[in-house]
Amino acid sequence: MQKYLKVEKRNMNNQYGMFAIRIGGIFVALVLGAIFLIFSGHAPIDVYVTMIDGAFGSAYGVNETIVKTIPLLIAALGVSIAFRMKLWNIGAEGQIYAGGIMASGVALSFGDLPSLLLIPMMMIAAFLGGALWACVPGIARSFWGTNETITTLMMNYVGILWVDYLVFGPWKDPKGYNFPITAEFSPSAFLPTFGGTRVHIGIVIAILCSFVIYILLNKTVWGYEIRVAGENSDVAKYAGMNVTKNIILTLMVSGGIAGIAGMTEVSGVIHRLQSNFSPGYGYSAIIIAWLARLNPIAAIFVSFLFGGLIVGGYAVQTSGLPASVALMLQGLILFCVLGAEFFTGYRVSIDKRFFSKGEAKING
Amino acid sequence: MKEKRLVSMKGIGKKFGDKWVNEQVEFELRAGEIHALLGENGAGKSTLMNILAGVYKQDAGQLLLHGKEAILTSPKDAIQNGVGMIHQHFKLVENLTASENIILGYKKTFFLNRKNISEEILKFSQKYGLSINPNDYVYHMSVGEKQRIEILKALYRGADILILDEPTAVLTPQETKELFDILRKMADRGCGIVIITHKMKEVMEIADRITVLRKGRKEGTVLKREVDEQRLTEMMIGKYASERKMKDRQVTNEVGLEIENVTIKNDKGFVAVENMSFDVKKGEIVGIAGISGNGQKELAEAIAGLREIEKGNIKIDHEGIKEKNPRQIIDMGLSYVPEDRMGMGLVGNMDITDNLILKDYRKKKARKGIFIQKKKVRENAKDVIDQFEIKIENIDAPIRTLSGGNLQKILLGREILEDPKVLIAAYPVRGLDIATTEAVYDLLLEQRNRGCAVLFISEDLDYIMQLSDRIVAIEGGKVAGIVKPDETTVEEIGMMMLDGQVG
Amino acid sequence: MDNAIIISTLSAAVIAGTPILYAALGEIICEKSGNLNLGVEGMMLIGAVCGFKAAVLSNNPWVGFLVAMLAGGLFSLIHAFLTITLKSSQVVSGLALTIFGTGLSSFIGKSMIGIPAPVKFSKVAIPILSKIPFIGTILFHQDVLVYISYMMIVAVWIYLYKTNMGLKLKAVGENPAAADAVGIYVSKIQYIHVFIGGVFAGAGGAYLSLAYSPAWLENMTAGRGWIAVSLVIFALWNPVRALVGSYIFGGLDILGYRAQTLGITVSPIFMKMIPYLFTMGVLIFISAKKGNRNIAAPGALGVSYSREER
Amino acid sequence: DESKTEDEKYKVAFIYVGPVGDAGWSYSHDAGKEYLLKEMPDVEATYIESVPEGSDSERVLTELAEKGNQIIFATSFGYMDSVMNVAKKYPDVTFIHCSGYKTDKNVATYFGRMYQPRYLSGVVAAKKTASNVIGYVAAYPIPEVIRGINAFTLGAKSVNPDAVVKVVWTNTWYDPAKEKEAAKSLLDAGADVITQHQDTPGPQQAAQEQNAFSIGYNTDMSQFAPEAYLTAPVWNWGPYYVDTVKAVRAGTWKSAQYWGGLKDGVVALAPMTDLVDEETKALVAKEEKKIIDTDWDVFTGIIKDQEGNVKVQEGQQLTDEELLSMDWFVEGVEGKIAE
Ligand SMILES: Nc1ncnc2c1ncn2[C@@H]1O[C@H](COP(=O)(O)OP(=O)(O)OP(=O)(O)O)[C@@H](O)[C@H]1O
Ligand SMILES: Nc1ncnc2c1ncn2[C@@H]1O[C@H](COP(=O)(O)OP(=O)(O)OP(=O)(O)O)[C@@H](O)[C@H]1O
Ligand SMILES: [Mg+2]
Ligand SMILES: [Mg+2]
Repeated sequence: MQKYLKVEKRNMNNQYGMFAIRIGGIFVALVLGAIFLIFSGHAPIDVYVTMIDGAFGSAYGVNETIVKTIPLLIAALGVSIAFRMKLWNIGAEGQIYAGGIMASGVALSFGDLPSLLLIPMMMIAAFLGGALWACVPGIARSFWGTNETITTLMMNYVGILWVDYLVFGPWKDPKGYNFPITAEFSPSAFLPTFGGTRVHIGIVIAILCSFVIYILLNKTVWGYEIRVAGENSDVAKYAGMNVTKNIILTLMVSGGIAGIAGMTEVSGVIHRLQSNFSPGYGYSAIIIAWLARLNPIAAIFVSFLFGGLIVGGYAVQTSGLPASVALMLQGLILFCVLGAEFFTGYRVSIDKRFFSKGEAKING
Repeated sequence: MKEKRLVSMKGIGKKFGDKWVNEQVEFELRAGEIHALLGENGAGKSTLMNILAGVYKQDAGQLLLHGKEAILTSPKDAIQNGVGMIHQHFKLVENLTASENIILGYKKTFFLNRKNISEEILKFSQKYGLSINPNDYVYHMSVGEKQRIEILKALYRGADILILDEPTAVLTPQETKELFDILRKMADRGCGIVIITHKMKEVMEIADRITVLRKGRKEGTVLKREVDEQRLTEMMIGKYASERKMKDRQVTNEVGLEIENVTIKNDKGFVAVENMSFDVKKGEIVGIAGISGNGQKELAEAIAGLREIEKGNIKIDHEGIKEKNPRQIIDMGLSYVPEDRMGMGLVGNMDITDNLILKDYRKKKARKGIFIQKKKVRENAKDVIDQFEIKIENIDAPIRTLSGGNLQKILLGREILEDPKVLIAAYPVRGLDIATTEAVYDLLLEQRNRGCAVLFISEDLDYIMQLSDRIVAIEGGKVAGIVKPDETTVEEIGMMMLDGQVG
Repeated sequence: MDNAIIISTLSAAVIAGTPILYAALGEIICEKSGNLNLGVEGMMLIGAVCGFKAAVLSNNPWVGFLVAMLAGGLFSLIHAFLTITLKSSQVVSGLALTIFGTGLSSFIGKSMIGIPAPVKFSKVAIPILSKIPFIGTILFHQDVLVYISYMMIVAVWIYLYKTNMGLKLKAVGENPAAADAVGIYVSKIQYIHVFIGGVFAGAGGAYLSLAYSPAWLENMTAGRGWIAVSLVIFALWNPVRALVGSYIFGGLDILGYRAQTLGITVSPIFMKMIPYLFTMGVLIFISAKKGNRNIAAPGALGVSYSREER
Repeated sequence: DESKTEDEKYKVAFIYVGPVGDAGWSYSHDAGKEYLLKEMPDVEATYIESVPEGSDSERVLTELAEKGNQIIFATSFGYMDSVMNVAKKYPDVTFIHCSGYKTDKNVATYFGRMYQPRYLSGVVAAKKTASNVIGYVAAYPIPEVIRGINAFTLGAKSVNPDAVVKVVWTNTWYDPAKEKEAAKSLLDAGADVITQHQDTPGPQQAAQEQNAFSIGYNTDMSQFAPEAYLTAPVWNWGPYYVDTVKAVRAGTWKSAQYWGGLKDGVVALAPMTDLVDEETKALVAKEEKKIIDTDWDVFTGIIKDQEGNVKVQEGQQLTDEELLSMDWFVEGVEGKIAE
């Protein structure tokens, strides 16, 4: 089959074409999903309408999607930085937890301080927490070449367990009937929200971060260095860059940003530290960063859509779809969007040589 | 004379993206002939041969193998039709042994009997007079050995159409001679051989017929005995390159680069350069003559601060570099054109602008505060493109797909624009066509005449003799002799390179 | 600690290590072809649920085991198609595979909830071997799937190092362009081995639902797929080292419980961290010692091959 | 809500922390939902499963309120803050939160005195054990689990003063293989009866494999270990759900902290299998009657802690508040409440 096709690389410069192909991918996903839904006894149109309506159909839905976007976007920005240097930081989840821990520590110890002081302190602490979490794999990678994919992954589990330790132990709310949660933060540790919604100032922070990181990566000396080092560390060394330092620094900044996602979550939404407070934002962030092609601005939109996918996933459950089907739809959409990327980079055509007139032909 | 036609390519066209890199090409290979394929960098030689080898699918035209039309969808198809290609960049699996590489994908038995196989391969290689050690891992091997493995690989698969893409670019004169002997023998057995090369001398030595490509189109096919070098060059580039003028140099006696009793280890921890001493004066080109793998790479990297100096010291402009990092050494005035263009000197996935500022992105001219002044450096890049006649279609595209010559110009351009005090040029013309080679050598001479201390590493003794003011012959990481070109002969230097004896 | 407790602890370590051993073996094979499949967790779940369902329907654990392997393999083909044919990012495709697999497995398993396995693999002592003091009970008083895993180690080892196919596989993973040039169908080899990886992951899942704790529960793999992925690096892509690694990991995993019964009072939460910290420590140690940047990773791991690329 | 026509169904919603397919906690609530649907055919019940306790729960609750549900049962402790927040915005919707402690005009809490059937199961275990070591596989050191362990131990001690209860913490609710391993480590440490506070049948399977006996949890787990299973303290939410829905519908409902016991049927001891002898069955029946019919409850003095300090004086009882925040082990428990 493949034999009769010709696959060629292309440089697609046509923005509309790229967009159309991706939309096509989503469309294919919806068709495949519909077939599956019909087979499992659900009405596809209803499901899709509920899904989109739940995520984007009302002011409330959009607000909630934005709430979801915040941690996804910040964490995705974090991992993008490392990915630019081809450092496979899949430890954003652990860095989120570490950031959450540090921010909570500050909130619980300095609850009396005014917001204006407390919130920046929490943010710095969260950054440091995430950075600390990432610097262990960073040091190992830069000095001994230890593969950071696995070390960052391992640090995820350790981070999650640390939160468990704290909420079951030293940070347990004394008035909480011994339940494993910390006391609620003082209101000055809450991120301000917009109107009566749950959308908090984190969205501003996140979008600001996107632009800052965009500039950092694309316009600055440091961004240039990490791009070069990411492409080829031998070239970087040849050009006199300090690759060792940059690996650690990049991973720390990457982790620090992800840590801020932990802070916005505990301070903006949950208002205390509790076990498992991140339902896998760190992993989703990897997918987002990738689909956005490591472009911080694109990440804003991808995160928003991804947030919608998650919010819509819960929404369809209200119309009787089990969580499993919602997850499958999400997986399907991801597959198709991923698959569609291929057609932005390659052109597939029929190999005409087989269909031209001629005598007996030989081939393999 | 009616010879068997092994290959005929008719009206071949191939495009990458929207650009046709082969157009209406006719090519024919007969049994028993050695057919040279010539053309400037980027003329489409490799592309044409890749079509023959099943790597690329042509967009137009027809291919006949052994007289029958063939549609090749993969290298496997080509192999089954007797085509074997030895690529410009070897296609060997580094951590397999020689024999494993040779039988790879060809043995049909379930189990792999390594002992039998290596005996078989040893016999097979002896039959063709290609000496190898079947149990040696490829990453241990010299370039020449790797090439022999590639040839054996093709022969083992019963190839009677053999394509060699710039096989001599990385070989020593001795190795080249051996290779040509082998090729001739094979042609005599009835194989058809295509050889791509940029070296006129070699073409005149080995080829029976010659096909010249120019900008993707065929310029003509001629019999060797009917042409001379000049005629070929004209066919390739449309004019004949003028003789190089060795402009007078600024005579100084001031030392630019000093190597003092230096010992350096290689990646595997063995001594690669031992107790080496020599110097390069300002305004002088010192050529390092030696078979590659005798410490040249390690020496160059040590000067650039990329490799630790175990003993001794290296001085640039009288200042020791031992405790300095690469950045500081660059700032001291060192420019380095490394042997491995894409692996060390350039970033394939970045555009030309980003590649040109690799060394001075921190300096005033490229930077403002923490920002890189992309606009300004992009303008500079345009100047460089003009100045060095770099052929590039889209200035913002990654340089990955540029031809070797253009890449080398980018690299050299960047290093020279620094106005270096010391310039190391390692194999700077490897794989470049005649015109570009001349251009590169002119640039080196220009640097020398400007007063730069140039260290020129090459395996091509003719060029070393032409260009250098002094020659350091090295063998086994040691200096075998320091001579002046007008006081010695190529043969004498060859002897020094081989056994370290001063003749 | 008396001998009996040591033996039973080590014997439990073997069992705890077996599902990750299966999955890790599969991932080794898959990664040897240059393809990184992070969807192991999803494939294991598919294996667990399909194996269980088939065992229930057929009333035969072997049918369950075979169906699990087939299901894991077929499921992995999604990843294969995306990454090999469509050249998508292997990392993202693997993550999506896990998401999809989690959903699909609970969908398939809806009717199986709360049903005990009607049949399962029970322990059988191997006649002579199980009499060997100490080792005998630990290694040879287990269920059949554990014995099969021993055989798989040997089989995979032979396959990788002693067969022609193993050689092709290594070539494809190290340098697909070189493999392509000698006429090996790179994508075919990759498809096959991604599939085999799925088969093994399916077997690992089935071990959980048919032997370890015979029942189907949603998300019952509880992160073991990820452990398997880490084990591959830990094992430096060598099946024999994967065996050792799996058992060490399995042992560390249960050590916390054993310690508690002996009155050791370290917080169980910290005990739970040990396997992860241990893996990290060993990885760092190995890489520091080897001083080799990519240790033994297949040269082209994670990169999609495309012939005309330059 | 008076404007509703007769044939429109009354809408009730549930949110679960785990998948319905966990065969444990969420499953038991879903069984209650099914019971409700059977008893009241004019009720329409929606559920949303696998809702994490972080930020998602608040949205899911809001969505359910928006969708016109009259009553929402939030079945995990971690939903507490979200329930309180959403309830403020939807004063007309009734929120019932399981296992929490915060209430409001339209927020009530509910929970079951699982410790009562646990006490009874302790009696069963202590009668059965020959080694006098009973293994307890426990999830997390939270008051509910600690209370269960204590009640179980008190039950065991009441009939067999030599019995000790060994505890192993797993720090998971839901990992069948690990929970099985924890049980195995207890068996290896000499236990011959295993009980659990876990959501999977792993420990049951371990007991069966090593020819020991087991006591389940959540739901009847007999089918997972038919040769080992003795009984299980189980949840039976159905009747409570029916009563609550009826009360809210009738307008008689008032916010309260509901904590039902054996008497109310919210918790029960599942039927004992034939592995339990008649004498024990009778004894259990007697104890059960005592709890249901008299003022006596499990935590009636004299009760000492692990160090031998008297925690409850002769004849006194722990208050609900003290029970809800329990963080110490009674005498006879072997193990530590991890810091
Ligand atoms: N895979 C590819 N993708 C895109 N462009 C390519 C690719 N391969 C070659 N080209 C372009 O096609 C043209 C011909 O390249 P080719 O390698 O055939 O030249 P060549 O004659 O072999 O040159 P050289 O002497 O430098 O080896 C060049 O302009 C090159 O940039
Ligand atoms: N390109 C290379 N340069 C230097 N050393 C190499 C290179 N490739 C492999 N080696 C070394 O050669 C040895 C064999 O490597 P290889 O990857 O073939 O092992 P293998 O056959 O996969 O066996 P194992 O699984 O036991 O590592 C290793 O010690 C490795 O470090
Ligand atoms: Mg070429
Ligand atoms: Mg290896």
